[in-house]
Amino acid sequence: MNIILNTHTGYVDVMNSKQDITLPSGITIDKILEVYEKMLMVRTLDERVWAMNRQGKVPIAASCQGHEAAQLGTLLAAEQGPECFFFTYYRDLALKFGVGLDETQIMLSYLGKEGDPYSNGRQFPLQGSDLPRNIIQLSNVVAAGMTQAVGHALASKIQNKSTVTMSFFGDGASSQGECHEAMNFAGIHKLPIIFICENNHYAISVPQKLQMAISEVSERAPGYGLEALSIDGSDLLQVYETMQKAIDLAKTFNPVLVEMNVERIMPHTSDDDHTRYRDLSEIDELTSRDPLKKLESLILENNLSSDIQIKKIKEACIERINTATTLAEAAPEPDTKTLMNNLFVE
Amino acid sequence: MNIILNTHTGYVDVMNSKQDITLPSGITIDKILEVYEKMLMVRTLDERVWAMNRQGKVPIAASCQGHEAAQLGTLLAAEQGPECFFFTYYRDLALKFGVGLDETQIMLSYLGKEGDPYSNGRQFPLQGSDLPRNIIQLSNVVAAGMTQAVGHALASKIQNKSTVTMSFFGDGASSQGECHEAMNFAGIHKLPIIFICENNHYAISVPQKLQMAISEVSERAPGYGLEALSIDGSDLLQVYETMQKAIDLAKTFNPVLVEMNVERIMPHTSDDDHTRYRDLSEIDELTSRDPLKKLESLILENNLSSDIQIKKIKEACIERINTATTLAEAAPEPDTKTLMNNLFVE
Amino acid sequence: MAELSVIESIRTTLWEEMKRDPSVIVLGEDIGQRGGVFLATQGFLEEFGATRVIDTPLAEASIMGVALGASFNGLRPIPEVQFSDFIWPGLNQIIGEASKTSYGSNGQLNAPMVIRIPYGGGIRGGLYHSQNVESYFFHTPGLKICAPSTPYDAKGLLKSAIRDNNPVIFLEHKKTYRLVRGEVPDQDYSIPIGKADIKRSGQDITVISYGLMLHYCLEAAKLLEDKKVDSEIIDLMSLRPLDIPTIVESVKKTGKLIIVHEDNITGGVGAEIAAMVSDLAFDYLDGPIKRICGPDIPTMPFAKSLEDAYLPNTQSIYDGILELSQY
Amino acid sequence: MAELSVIESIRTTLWEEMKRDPSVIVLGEDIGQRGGVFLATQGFLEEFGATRVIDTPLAEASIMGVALGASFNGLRPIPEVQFSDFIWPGLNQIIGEASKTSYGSNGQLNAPMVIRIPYGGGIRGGLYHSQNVESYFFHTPGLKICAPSTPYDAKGLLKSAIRDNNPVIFLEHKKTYRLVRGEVPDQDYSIPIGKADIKRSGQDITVISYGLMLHYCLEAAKLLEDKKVDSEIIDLMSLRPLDIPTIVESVKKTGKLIIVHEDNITGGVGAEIAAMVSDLAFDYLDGPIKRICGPDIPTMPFAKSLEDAYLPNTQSIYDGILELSQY
Ligand SMILES: Cc1ncc(C[n+]2csc(CCOP(=O)(O)OP(=O)(O)O)c2C)c(N)n1
Ligand SMILES: Cc1ncc(C[n+]2csc(CCOP(=O)(O)OP(=O)(O)O)c2C)c(N)n1
Ligand SMILES: [Mg+2]
Ligand SMILES: [Mg+2]
Repeated sequence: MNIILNTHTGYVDVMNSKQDITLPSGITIDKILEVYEKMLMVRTLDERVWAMNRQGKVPIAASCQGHEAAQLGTLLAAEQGPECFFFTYYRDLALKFGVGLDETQIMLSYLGKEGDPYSNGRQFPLQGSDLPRNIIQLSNVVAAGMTQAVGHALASKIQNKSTVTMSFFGDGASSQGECHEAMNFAGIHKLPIIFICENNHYAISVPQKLQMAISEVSERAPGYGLEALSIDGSDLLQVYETMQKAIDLAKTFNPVLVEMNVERIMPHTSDDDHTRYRDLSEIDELTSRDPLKKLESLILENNLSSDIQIKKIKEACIERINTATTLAEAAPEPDTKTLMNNLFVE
Repeated sequence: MNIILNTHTGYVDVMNSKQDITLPSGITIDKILEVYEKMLMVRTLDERVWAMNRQGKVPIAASCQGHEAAQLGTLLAAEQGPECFFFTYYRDLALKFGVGLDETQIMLSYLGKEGDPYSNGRQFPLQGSDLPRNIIQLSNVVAAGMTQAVGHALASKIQNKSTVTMSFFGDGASSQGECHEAMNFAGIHKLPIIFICENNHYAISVPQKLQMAISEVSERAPGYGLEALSIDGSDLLQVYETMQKAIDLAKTFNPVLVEMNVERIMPHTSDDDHTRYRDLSEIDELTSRDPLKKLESLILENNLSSDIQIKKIKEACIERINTATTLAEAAPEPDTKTLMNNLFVE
Repeated sequence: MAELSVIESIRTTLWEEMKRDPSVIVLGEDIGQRGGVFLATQGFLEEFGATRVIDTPLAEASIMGVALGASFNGLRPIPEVQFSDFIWPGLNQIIGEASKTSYGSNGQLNAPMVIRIPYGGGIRGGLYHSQNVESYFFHTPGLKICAPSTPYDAKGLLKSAIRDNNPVIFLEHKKTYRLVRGEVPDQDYSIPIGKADIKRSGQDITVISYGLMLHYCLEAAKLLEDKKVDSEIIDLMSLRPLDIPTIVESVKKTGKLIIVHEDNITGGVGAEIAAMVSDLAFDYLDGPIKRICGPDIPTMPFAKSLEDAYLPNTQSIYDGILELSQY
Repeated sequence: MAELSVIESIRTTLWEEMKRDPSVIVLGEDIGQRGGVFLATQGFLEEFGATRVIDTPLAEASIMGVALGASFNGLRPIPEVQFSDFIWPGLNQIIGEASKTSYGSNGQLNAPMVIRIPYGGGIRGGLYHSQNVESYFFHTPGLKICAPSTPYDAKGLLKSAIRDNNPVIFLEHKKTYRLVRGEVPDQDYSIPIGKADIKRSGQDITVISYGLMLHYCLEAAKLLEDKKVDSEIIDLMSLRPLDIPTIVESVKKTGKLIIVHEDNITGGVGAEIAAMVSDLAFDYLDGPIKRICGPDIPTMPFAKSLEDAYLPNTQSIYDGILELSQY
């Protein structure tokens, strides 16, 4: 058994007994607990910005609740190299936090304050790009990033860079013409790219059956010469193992379409009310596919940590987020003198 | 055996002997000879406008040589009802002639003269629409007509019209985002529509392998919940039988994708020179898949007509086209006073 | 007669027209069970059924293309773009196709469709939920464009648009949706497309605007009464056809012209108005033609400070009018 | 120094830049083995290989999107749109994305790409092979736009465009491709984007144009010497940034302004110039600002008679200058 040490919570003391869970290669218990802590941070942040929206402080929030394992599991695989580059979309708080953005930067972004690393308050929260951490998300236009991701992968291949590009999108995005064009181009040119469909079966209110006549987006992969993998995206370890496979394929120029079936636990955004279009019973059942709950069960059932330690981690998260919120709320808005800046680069 | 009578050539006299060809249901020898004459007219027209291009009289021509059986076979099936409506593209001279436009109207259109039934000289030849004959072809923008065709079919379904809409497109067009969106929409809403891909394996100079990673466009049909049929589009009877099936499916709200494999015998348009990008040997072999030759062989080998009669038909075609050309050349250009007309309707 | 907001006026007008004419359908993202993200079609699915209220796939090119094709076959479709910022994938069908329908078929075909576009900013929408897209359509022959600023005008123009046999772009300023309220008669009435409305008549200076900004112009004009500046405020209401006669006549009277819009200044609607006036009313001009418009950056940012800095407002309009009036 | 046509100048310039900088790639429909439908890239596939000369699928959105994405990752892509008329499916990536790259990421990202667009008419192209699309880009902050009229300018501007770190729309008038020939120095030189060129200096009247029409303006100016009208002809060369100082200075000198373009008049580039001048040079104007432009129909029809009737020509420009000069 590995020794558990988490620098934030220091819960090494409570690891009481051996356990016999078999973990996929490359994954340690440490790692799992590290991811758990990240997931908890993301969840807590997600809940916080939603609450701040209700207080009139955050104009808009798109919740990633339900998608966390898909994103953090992907990062877990990506960490093992080669270099990965991410074209994300707006429901990717877990990924954006996972790559290393801190909670204060995230709060600055939600509040549209000076210091927002994505666009310095020009765009919706966490929209623009975070180049130091290999993320581009230029716009809110659904599917527009997909052809760009393909171009990015093409440029890697042309320049013999070993980067794998990942393009994240939703089930709704699959209907866009650009999704088709992107996959077709990637298939023809055998690019080092992974298309990751976070299929939560809704595009705002439009259910999957009004979005497509098929039951899985990945059924389209053969039509583009792409490899297809379809999994439960709420299961961290399944995501991790699948993404290892996908990365192996992509880096040898076999483009892949990975479909991660997940649930959107919250309404589309803070502007939405999903009781307008979802049965209450359906909403109630969502928590059974909550990746955080699942990961917590995995940890507790296998004695990787204890209730008490988890409670401590939760408290630490809230603490960190409180501090971040205070800092961000105190931060100034972008100077109006910068309004016209950076329309062009030199 | 049927009695053969063709009003234009009156070649009933030479039908010398019985023959034992078995024809698909609904097809008579009459019909075959009628189609043959049409195909010959189309071929002769096609060659004539090309020649007139070389004389500097016709600014542009897109040849349909190689595609004739696909188009005329489709009409043969469509004639048997229900009403069909055609969203065509620019390589559809056979279809446009087949539905009843006469050779003089066609010549007026190629010359951009007053009386061009498609746009009265505003658009490229045979571009715009021929509403009396159920054809819309609004623009030259590849694939743009496909979503319109879907809308047309949707409107038929909503209004309980029993029309079947047909949307014609090329292998190149299959790459456009709108092709994807059109098929996806049709599949979801189970519309009375047939997508007909006239796959000649080239988009101008771009060969199929640079257009898609698959060997048949129809492989994409399952991804949209469409029925798929893939055939040799140079074989009139195969096209006819397939399109009967397709129409039966479409009219019962099972949208279909029919792929007709054909050859583009001529360069892309009169502006093109395909020796730049096709091997001479490849070009030489094209005639083996010439639908006109194939139909002629069928007729002669089965004694449906004779060499002499075919020669007569050919002469009659040339005669008709000569007359049409003379009339069209003598016709005036559109009056400049009409320049601003019809920007809007009342 | 009821007091309605702009969005309520649009909703009731759509409802009335769908009741009146069975060939009218609505289609777009989330317009069915959700009733539209701005609730313009709330309750429509229940009333008119899924054949006339179509929740489409997330694909603007097909929303526009399907609507256009349906308009060729007996229907009067009203496609909705969820936000103006997402219109780009649909432009091929609007600019490339719909606008050329009648001209390109020499009048055989026509496209009776109304494209509803919620647009504009001031709602913390940032770069992708605030854009002004009117100029792209304004430059396109074959389209008509409405851009009402009040609930009353919204109803009258929407009725005309739906009954028009040509493609009409119907621009709805998002910030006016709930902010602007006004009396809307219950009975059927329509306002002709292509006519501007003098919302305030005055002698000293002509101020032309539309949409949200029109209200700021009216506020500024009011405040300027203290300074004895008598402004004439023209609400374009339709951008295309543009009501040149009303504009020119006003400038001939006042001799001074300011155009106010939220859209980027360069190549905006204001440029055309200035060009027209500097040709047709040249001899009547007593001062330079001024424009108070959005600056040349993509659109207003998300941060409150920057959003405010982008937008023309009552104060900046007041200052502009005052300065020109003293020229 | 060689005498080249416009298309030859573009081809040799592209060739030189691809030789100079391995990060430059070209992509588009038929640009490889076919060498482009206008042969702008003839021989490139053989020289630079299929990794740098990419025959793309027939899909403009991805041509633009892929180019943009590649520009984020070390390359300088030059996508070609086969004809301007087919740009619509690509506008999402150009207007929606590329133009907002730097602004929307607060300067983190940039998009060094040049979008080559053969445009314009007079070649019997009809409604879908003749369109003028410049206004759509002209209204879009974050784009630069070049529209050269001569082989010399084409080379100098294309060099600047390729070396620029921002997205540049490069408009090539199809009719000038083979019609217009001129001396082009062999050595490397560039012309700054955003500077207009006074192609003929004169005292009486300022005439502003670009592209094909510029040549007709020069012809008209020549003919008007007989009438003792001394025209100053300004070739914009770049549409964005627009060289306001050069324009305003000229009008201050001549007092009279005509703008000539092939594009539809309403909301065209000429409108902005008129608006600018009627603000900044108001006191210097001795007459109304006139525009000689394409009328407001989709574009020029296919029939010779109608195509000719659409297009401004030497005679109509001559008449316009003469009339205004007598104002
Ligand atoms: C082109 C475009 N059209 C519409 C929208 C508005 N919109 C934002 S998100 C969304 C639904 C996206 O659904 P999906 O792709 O399934 O992702 P999810 O939100 O479910 O994760 C819509 C319609 C948009 N942003 N872009
Ligand atoms: C959107 C668009 N892009 C480019 C063109 C130019 N173009 C005309 S036809 C053509 C090739 C079409 O190939 P395909 O769809 O296979 O039809 P085919 O001509 O082979 O029958 C191209 C690129 C166009 N008309 N529209
Ligand atoms: Mg979804
Ligand atoms: Mg083809």
